[in-house]
Amino acid sequence: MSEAPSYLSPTGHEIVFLLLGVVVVGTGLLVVTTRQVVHAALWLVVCLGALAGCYLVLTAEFVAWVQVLIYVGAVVVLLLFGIMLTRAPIGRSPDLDSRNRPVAAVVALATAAVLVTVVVDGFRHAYVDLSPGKGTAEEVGVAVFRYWVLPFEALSVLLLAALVGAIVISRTDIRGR
Amino acid sequence: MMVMVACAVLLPFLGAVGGLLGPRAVRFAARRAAWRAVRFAAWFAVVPTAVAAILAGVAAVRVLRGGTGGTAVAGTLTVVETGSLPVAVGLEVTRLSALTGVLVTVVALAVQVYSVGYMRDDRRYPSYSAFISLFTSAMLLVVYAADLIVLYVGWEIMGLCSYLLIGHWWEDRANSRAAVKAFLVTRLGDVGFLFGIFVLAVGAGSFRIDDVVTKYPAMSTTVLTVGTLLLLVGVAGKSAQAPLHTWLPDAMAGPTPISALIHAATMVAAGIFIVARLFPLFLAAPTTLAVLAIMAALGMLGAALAALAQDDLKRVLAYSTISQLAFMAGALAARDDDAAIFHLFTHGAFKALLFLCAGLIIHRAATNLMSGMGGLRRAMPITFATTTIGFAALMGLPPASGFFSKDAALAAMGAAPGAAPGTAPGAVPSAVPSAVPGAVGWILYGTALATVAVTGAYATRAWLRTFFGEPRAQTGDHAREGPASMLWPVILLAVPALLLGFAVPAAPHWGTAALSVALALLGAGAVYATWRGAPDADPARLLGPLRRACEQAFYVDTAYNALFVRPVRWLAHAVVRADDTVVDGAVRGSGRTARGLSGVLRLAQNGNAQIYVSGLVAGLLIIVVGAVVLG
Amino acid sequence: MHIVYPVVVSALLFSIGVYGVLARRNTILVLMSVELMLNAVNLNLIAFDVWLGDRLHGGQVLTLFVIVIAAAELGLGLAIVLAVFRNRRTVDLDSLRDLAEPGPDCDAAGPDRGVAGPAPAPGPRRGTGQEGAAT
Amino acid sequence: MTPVPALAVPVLIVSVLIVPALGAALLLGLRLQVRALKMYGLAVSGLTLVPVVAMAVTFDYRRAAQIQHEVDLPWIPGLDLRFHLGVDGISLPLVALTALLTFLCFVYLSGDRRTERLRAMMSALLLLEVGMLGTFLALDLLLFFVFFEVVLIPMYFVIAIWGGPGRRAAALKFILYTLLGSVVLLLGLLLIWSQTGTLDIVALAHSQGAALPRAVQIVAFVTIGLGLAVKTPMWPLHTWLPDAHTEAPTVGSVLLAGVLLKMGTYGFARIAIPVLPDGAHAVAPWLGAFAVVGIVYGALACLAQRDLKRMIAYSSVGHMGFVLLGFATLTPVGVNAALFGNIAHGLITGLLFFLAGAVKDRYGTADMAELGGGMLGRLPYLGSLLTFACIASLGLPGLAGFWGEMLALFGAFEPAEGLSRPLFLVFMAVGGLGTVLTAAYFLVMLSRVTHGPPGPLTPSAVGDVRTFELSAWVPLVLLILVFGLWPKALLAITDPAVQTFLEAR
Repeated sequence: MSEAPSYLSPTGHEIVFLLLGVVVVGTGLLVVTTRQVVHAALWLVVCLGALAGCYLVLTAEFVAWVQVLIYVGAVVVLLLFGIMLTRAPIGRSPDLDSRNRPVAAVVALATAAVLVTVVVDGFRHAYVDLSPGKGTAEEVGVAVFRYWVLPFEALSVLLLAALVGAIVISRTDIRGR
Repeated sequence: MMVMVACAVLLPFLGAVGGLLGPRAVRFAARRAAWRAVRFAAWFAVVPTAVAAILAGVAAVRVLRGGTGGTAVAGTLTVVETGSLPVAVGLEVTRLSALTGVLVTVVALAVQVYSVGYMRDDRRYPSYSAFISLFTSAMLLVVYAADLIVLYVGWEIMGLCSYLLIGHWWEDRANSRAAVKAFLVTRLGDVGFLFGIFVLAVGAGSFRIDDVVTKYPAMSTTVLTVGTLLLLVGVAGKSAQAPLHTWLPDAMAGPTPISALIHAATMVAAGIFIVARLFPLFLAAPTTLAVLAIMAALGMLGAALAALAQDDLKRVLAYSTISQLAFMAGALAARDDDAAIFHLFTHGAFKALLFLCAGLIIHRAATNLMSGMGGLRRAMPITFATTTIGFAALMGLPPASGFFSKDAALAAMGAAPGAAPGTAPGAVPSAVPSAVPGAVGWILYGTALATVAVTGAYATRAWLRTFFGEPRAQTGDHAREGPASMLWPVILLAVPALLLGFAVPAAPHWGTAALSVALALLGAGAVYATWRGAPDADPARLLGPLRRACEQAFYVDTAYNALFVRPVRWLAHAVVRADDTVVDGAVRGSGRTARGLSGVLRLAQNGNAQIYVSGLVAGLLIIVVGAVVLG
Repeated sequence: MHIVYPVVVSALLFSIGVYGVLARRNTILVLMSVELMLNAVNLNLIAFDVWLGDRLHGGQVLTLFVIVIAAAELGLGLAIVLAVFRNRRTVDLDSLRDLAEPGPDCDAAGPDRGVAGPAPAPGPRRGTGQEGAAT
Repeated sequence: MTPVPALAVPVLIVSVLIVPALGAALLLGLRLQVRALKMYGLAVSGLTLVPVVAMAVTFDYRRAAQIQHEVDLPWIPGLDLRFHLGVDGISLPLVALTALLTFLCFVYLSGDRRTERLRAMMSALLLLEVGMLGTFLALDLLLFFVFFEVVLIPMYFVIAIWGGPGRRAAALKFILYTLLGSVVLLLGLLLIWSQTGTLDIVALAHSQGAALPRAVQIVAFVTIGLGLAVKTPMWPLHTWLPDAHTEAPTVGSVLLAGVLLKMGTYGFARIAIPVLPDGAHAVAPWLGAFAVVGIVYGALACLAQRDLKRMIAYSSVGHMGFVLLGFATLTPVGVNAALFGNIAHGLITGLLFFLAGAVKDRYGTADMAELGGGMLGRLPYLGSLLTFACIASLGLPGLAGFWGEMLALFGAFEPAEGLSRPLFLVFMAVGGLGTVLTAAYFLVMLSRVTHGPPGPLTPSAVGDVRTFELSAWVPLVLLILVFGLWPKALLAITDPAVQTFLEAR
């Protein structure tokens, strides 16, 4: 492995990536600490968008666009619908955090500490020269339909099952046996 | 020889078993009338005791004439291996035990015959006579034992028989309590006795008596002293000596023949017999003799004074027994066992006689209390004559046997402090230095003289209040002589009470004899004078302020009750409470804490899913950290 | 490009997701936090796919799959939340206490303010086996 | 008779266990009415008595120290556990006592008309007998433990189903307490197994704890001692006994007091002392102290008791104190005394509980205050038998109770070298005081129950002692007399075995 350049001279990629990283973490924190339910969903959109940016920096364009398309497009919309249907309070509601907050905070910090120390200790010298074109749709498409066909089909069956499940649960006129 | 002695011991035991089971089987099977069972049981009682008496007599004659060579004849049935010192189950007839055996069997025979009449209308006569036979065999076992443990077996069975017989009329709770008290006090003494046996046996390396008696020079003085002192505890318990004497007066609750047999002639004498039997050991332990002397002095005078103040005729005789036994103990303390044994024999005879006469009087006057008697000499001439002989012997007046034996004992005690031990007649020339230390010797001799005087007083008082003055009996004048079967034993016993003194060849010491007779007459005169003043009043007013104290036997009994009985009972209740709250509480408590802890754990199961997930993730983290750190 | 950066970002994002799941009272916010955790995993996958230079692009394909599964899971999650909302008129995770021990103190259905309400000492339990009645 | 070669007749010892086990199993299948059922019970327990007597007859008393009638079959080869049975001077009397007491219980049951669900009771008793006999015959540590545990379940049911009013709590406390004790015992046994690698008691006894360092021996002795002490029961661990006895049915009490307590003390004689001599030496003063406290504590507790059966239970605590004192001295005479005391206590307290049960059946209560007094007047035979049993129990010489206590005190007078003499002299003195207190509470009980004017309660129409009761009690009375008048009968059997494992040190 070539001697990795030191951290003190970050390349352009790294700087962009760090900026996007800060955005991701910041908006993530806002999602879980905001007092308003809808704001949480909106901050989630920003967070996922920034994440798509990170993928782009990491030369995984296809995944980035899929991320933007499905997550930001579909999943967050679904969440908003969920918020609307459960008549969540618009505006500031004081008690969005349960009394479990201190415990949760401690556990979360501990997880962060453990993961960061382990990861940093493990991959301090890992370095890669990013070369564009690795993550293009054509590359990923070839990979999916040449090597990952079986999981792909299994996934479709899973989606179908999820679909049927969701319908059964949400419709009130279907009585269980 | 040995077979004869073994039969003497076993026959009463078989008689007892037969007596207990026989009539029950007969009544159980034949459903015959109760008094036929009494007739049937009487045979089981009298015949074995008679045969045992004859056997004991023959054995005594053969041993005394030295027909069998050595003074002692021993035979061992078997040796029981206990793991350390073996127990040799065997019998041994020495000069002393032969004579005592005869005394025991004769008195027992007299009592059995007497009881047939005395217990004629008692439904439980079969068990009563069986227990007397059991007692006789136990006493013979003690007398003829060759091994200390076999002796201890007989020793305790005697205690049991005295319990069973004192509590014969158990319908009345007082008798039952008196029986329990008798057994417990003697049992306390027996525990000391057992420990004494352990000390001496380990010192001598064997339980056999002749080993212990021969090997005593090898033992250190501390072992000897401790051993003999512990034996003394047992002797005090059984012979109702000073500290453990409180049970004997209460034991009068039992039938009178029992008092005659057990609490006058045999069981109470067993203690003195043991000291005489192991006398070389006691000679080698001067401190023990000093203790014995003090105990004797205390018991002698105290009991005599108490006897003077009692109103119940049988309690007078009971305290008199304590006093006379203390007298014998004093003789032993003055290193003269022959005098003590001689007095033991004569006392056995005349005290049994007195008790049997008392039985006749009580049987007729239907009350124990002397205040309910009086003027009986015309109505019961034979009883009057025999009782007079008895009291004469008790006071030590010349013709009666008491005079000779009391004189021998008094001479021994007189010689103790002054001259060297050798001069006392028949005293074993002991290699140990001087006699009982001077001061104790003088105290012993002084109290002995005082006791002789007080004995004269209470004997005369009892004599006057029962036979002279106007008849105070409330139940009219039906007092007549007892039935023949009760009179013959009394007459049978009157003979030795009168003539036993002449059997011993040793001439009396005229100096001390004159002194003791004078003192006795002095006491008698004083009582007679006060009695003359007011024939109906109790001459015990002679004691004045001391009377209440004497009657309560110096409140020793109440003191024991307060010091021992009540605290033990309180402790028992405390133990039960403690057991329930502390020990059991701890057990129940552990149960409750376990359930409490489970309650605390259940608090966490309150259904909040987020708590569960937090716990889960926290656990996961700990495992990851553990794996990373330890891995 | 140092792989440490994406991996650290993903770790932080994951922890934030954990915090969200454990702390939030509203079930939908909990679902959002789950989404965050899943995206953290995706970032990790992409980073290592690039670093390992995998010809099969395993990382990126798996990310696609994760995104699909996340969508399906969210769909079902919301269906369940709606069903709960219809029955219990609330989506607060705290008030769903059916898992509680059937003690007389904490009423399973009622809104229970405290997380670990001060349940009084367990009195005689209702109808449990013979053991309970014994001591 | 020529001694039959030991190995040629293993069938005897195995049949001792098989017959009751089969009896219990068959009983569950059979549908018999009461009369046939009682005959069946008598037959099975009688049949168990036959091989036991045969073993006693063919036992070579000259070699009483050797294990005879030995059976050694592999049981679980994986863990090298062996089904190793055998009998020697120590266990033969106890096996005979167990078989006899169980047979007498069945005789008593055959006349007793009121026991309902007799079939279940009989199968429980037979199972109990298997456990008891197995414990005394086992020569493998874990086999001993298995039988030690098998006994608990049937006894739990005997108390819990046929007991008195408070039976469930008493049964529960009994089984939980003893199970806790057994767990500690198991830990000790496993410790020995892990250190020495073998479970064979005979081998361990011969090696005299050579393979075990002193510290391990002490720990093992304490754990095993605790497990056994709960069963004995030793003083602080005794509170399950009075409750269990007050609530147990007559037959249950007899077996509980007559045999189950002996399994605890037998454990000391078979496992604790021979296998862990150094441990025994170190812990002996403590064992002696607790034993002596037990004697006085039991006696005092009896003085203040109101219930007759509870009083007899506490008296067992006292008597077992003497047995433990015998063991604590670690001298041949002490251990002989303990083994003798075991048998004597089994016979005497068995008889006492039979009588207490009979009194309870006739008067409907065992409370001494309610009984009033005057039993000798109304029920003369029952009263005199009760007097005999109490006098035997307070240790009158000439009856079995005396030798156990006297020799234990004698052992305490001269403990094994290395044990502090003054301490054991204090134990001896307090033990002596204990005998006086024992005499006190028994005689006070007698004067309250049998003496005095007839009490308010009149006995039921059952009347005095009946034939089936007499046939159950007379063997016990005779044995108490025989062992009292001729102690050599027992001491000659136990002494050689005791000498070997105490002398060899």
